[in-house]
Amino acid sequence: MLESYVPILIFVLIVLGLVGALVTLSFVLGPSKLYKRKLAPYESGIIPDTPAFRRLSVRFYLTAMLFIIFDVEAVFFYPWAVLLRQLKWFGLIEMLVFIGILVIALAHIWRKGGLDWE
Amino acid sequence: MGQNFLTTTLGKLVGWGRGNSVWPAQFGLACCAIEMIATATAGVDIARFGSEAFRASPRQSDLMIVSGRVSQKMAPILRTIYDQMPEPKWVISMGACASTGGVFNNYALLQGVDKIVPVDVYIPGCPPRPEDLLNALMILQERIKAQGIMPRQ
Amino acid sequence: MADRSGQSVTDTIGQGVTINKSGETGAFGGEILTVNFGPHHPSTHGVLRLIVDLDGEQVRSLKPVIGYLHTGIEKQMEALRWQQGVVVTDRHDYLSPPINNLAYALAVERLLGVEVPPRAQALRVIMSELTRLASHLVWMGTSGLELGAMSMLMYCFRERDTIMDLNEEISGFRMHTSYIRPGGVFADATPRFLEMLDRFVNTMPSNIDEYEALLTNNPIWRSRTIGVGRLSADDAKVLGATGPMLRGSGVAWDLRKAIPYTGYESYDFEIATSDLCDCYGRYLVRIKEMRQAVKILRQALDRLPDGPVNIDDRKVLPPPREELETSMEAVIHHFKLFTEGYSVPPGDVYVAVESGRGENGCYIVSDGTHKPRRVKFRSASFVNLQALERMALNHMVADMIAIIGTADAVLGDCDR
Amino acid sequence: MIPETLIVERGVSGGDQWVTVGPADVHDALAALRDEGYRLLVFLTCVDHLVDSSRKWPARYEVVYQLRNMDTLEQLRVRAFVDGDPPRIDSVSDLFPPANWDERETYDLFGVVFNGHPELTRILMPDDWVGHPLRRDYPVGGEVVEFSEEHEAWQTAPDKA
Repeated sequence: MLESYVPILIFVLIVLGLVGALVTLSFVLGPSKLYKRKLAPYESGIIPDTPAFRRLSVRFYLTAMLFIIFDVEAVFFYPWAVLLRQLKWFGLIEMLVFIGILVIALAHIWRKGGLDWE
Repeated sequence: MGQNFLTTTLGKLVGWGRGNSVWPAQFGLACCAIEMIATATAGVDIARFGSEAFRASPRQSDLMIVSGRVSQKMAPILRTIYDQMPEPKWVISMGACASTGGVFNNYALLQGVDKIVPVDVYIPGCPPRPEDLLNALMILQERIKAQGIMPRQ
Repeated sequence: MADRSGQSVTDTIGQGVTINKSGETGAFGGEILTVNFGPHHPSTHGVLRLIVDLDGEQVRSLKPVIGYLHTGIEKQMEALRWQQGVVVTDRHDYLSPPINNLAYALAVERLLGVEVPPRAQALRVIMSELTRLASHLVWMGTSGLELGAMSMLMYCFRERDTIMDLNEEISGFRMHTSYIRPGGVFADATPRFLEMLDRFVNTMPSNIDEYEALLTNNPIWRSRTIGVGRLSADDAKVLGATGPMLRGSGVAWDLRKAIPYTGYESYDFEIATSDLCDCYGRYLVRIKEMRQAVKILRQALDRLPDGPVNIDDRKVLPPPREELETSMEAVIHHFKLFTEGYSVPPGDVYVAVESGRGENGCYIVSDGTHKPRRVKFRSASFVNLQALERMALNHMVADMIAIIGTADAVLGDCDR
Repeated sequence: MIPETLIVERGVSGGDQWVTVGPADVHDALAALRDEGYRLLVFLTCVDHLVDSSRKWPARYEVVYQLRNMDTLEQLRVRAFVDGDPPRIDSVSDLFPPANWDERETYDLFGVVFNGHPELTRILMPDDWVGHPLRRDYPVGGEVVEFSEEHEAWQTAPDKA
């Protein structure tokens, strides 16, 4: 049963090997002199004196959350799309119900004004 | 470090890798910057030498082309940018103004950028032709390949 | 979307525009973040530094800091003789060198009271229009690149290289031609130059159509520039903006028509204006200006008068080489010119010329010695940059990039 | 035009009309000119007449305002002769917004103090720069160039006379 997974195993090994080699080689061969001026934050050549972290307004957080919700929803389409033939009508109806729920949520957010920027 | 297998062939490999992918930091100051942009366009293509990616931030670049005249107000900023570039890094001083203050021998200009940063290749001309910049890049690539893993003298 | 129009100027002349200071709470609860849009930045068209107070994404206040390319050109010219100063005038507005030479040459000629022959005037018009085209091409290439139109750089710099070849053919130098000198021009146009110029003028309109095809109806370009950086007509006048910044707000003011110089009154061309008052309007103005420049080049090429290209005043210009073997006066003139130089009668004069950015002028004060007492370059970018804050108010940070691009400030010209 | 009382001298030079005005009433003269139609201040600068034998100069520093009437295309140059260790003159940045930076540059390079300017700081030179470079007694600087006898005379400082 496990044989069908061997190609994936080889693929993962090659990836890990390559990435590992690149990282360690560049770490070993690359000279690295760390000193204060090099580690100072880069702000177009000026060493900044104003603090970089400021409280941001809540809109950014709201937009981020909306994105995550609808992005995760999109992830569920992939397995469904692959198996559409086998699932026949049942899969279609199930997915329509799933989309319907999210469309209601989207309409609610739209009406409450969560999408426009001001 | 003696000249054993590690430093020669590996040095050649590392030198070949570094030499052919020198990423310049976008340090356009004055007229030479326009010729530097002209070098990056299709007419005289710098992409053939692997240096097409003009990085905006010094963190991702290993070559600083000082193209233009460095005023006294800009000198500390140029030094900061040079400091913030990771090793191994090289400097090409493009044009007479960057190399020696050029036409302007007065109070306002730094008479030569090698007063504040170690320079590898100087390019004469005001502004030098795009082909001169490519020539300087080729000279620099030879030097990088010869340098291999050794720290820069 | 945020109100895209900058604050009108007439009600707040003189007062600072800063609304919020760093650290205060912004309009939507977040704090104001002071960001350094510093000298080393890919999209500031040179070493311009902007201290920007940001409320989230919106610009609350913007303070340009210049001087990072100050080259002391005006002090340098006080230490150089009259004919040596030409070399330095090339380098302060490095996108339109012949136009700077023209301002200096016209000022010195007006002080000397000489007039250059008509062929030299036509060659001066040809070189000015060529460099205006090159300057707009560099602007369009880099501004397109900043707003995402990467291919604009390749298209525009292809034509710019043709112009550089033309420059090299006539003056031996690609960018800083030092071609226009007090008393005439460097050398006569060679037949090969005229033929190359003819080919260039025939192909250029189709190239401009290519640029328009790429940008003018490009939805991304339009959404990034329409309504961005609004500068109303009376704001532009009050702020003293000149060039495409002024003509983009509908004011038909072009120095070549208003105060003609070097024979511009004998060419017919329209003033390129657009009353959209925003970045898109200024883009259209520059495209029209390029078409008018090609029209002028065509007329100048067809009606190029023949005759000498320099005034024959031996006090100002050296005699031709072959005369040095025969006539003693030529040797004396040659010796005096290249040891002490000529002196200009005392007085002061201001000559304004229309460069790609606006009004570039040269104010010269002469005290009768062989070195100028004071040379002041009126720089268009220096004044246009002051309008940046008015245009960028309440805009998004990304729009500020388009606004810096549309000001087309060349920092060498601004800092001198 | 400007009320006659303010005008000290009048003339034509290099094709432009010019008018000399006392340093105290520059602001009123320019206000009168602006209302009359000279809306564009083309530029504002200073000329240092140290050891200048070409003419009898009333004072060392000459602040020059070039004005232009956009409708009638007339240009007028207003001069004001100022003296004093930091020469002082009234600021016109409230009449002409472009004068803001011009005055900062003139202060930066010549040391002319403009009273009433919102933010008179250096604009071109580094903030900690000492001295005002465009004054005639400020050496051109730069490095000594060997074998160029010109270099001693490179300074535009007055001769040792």
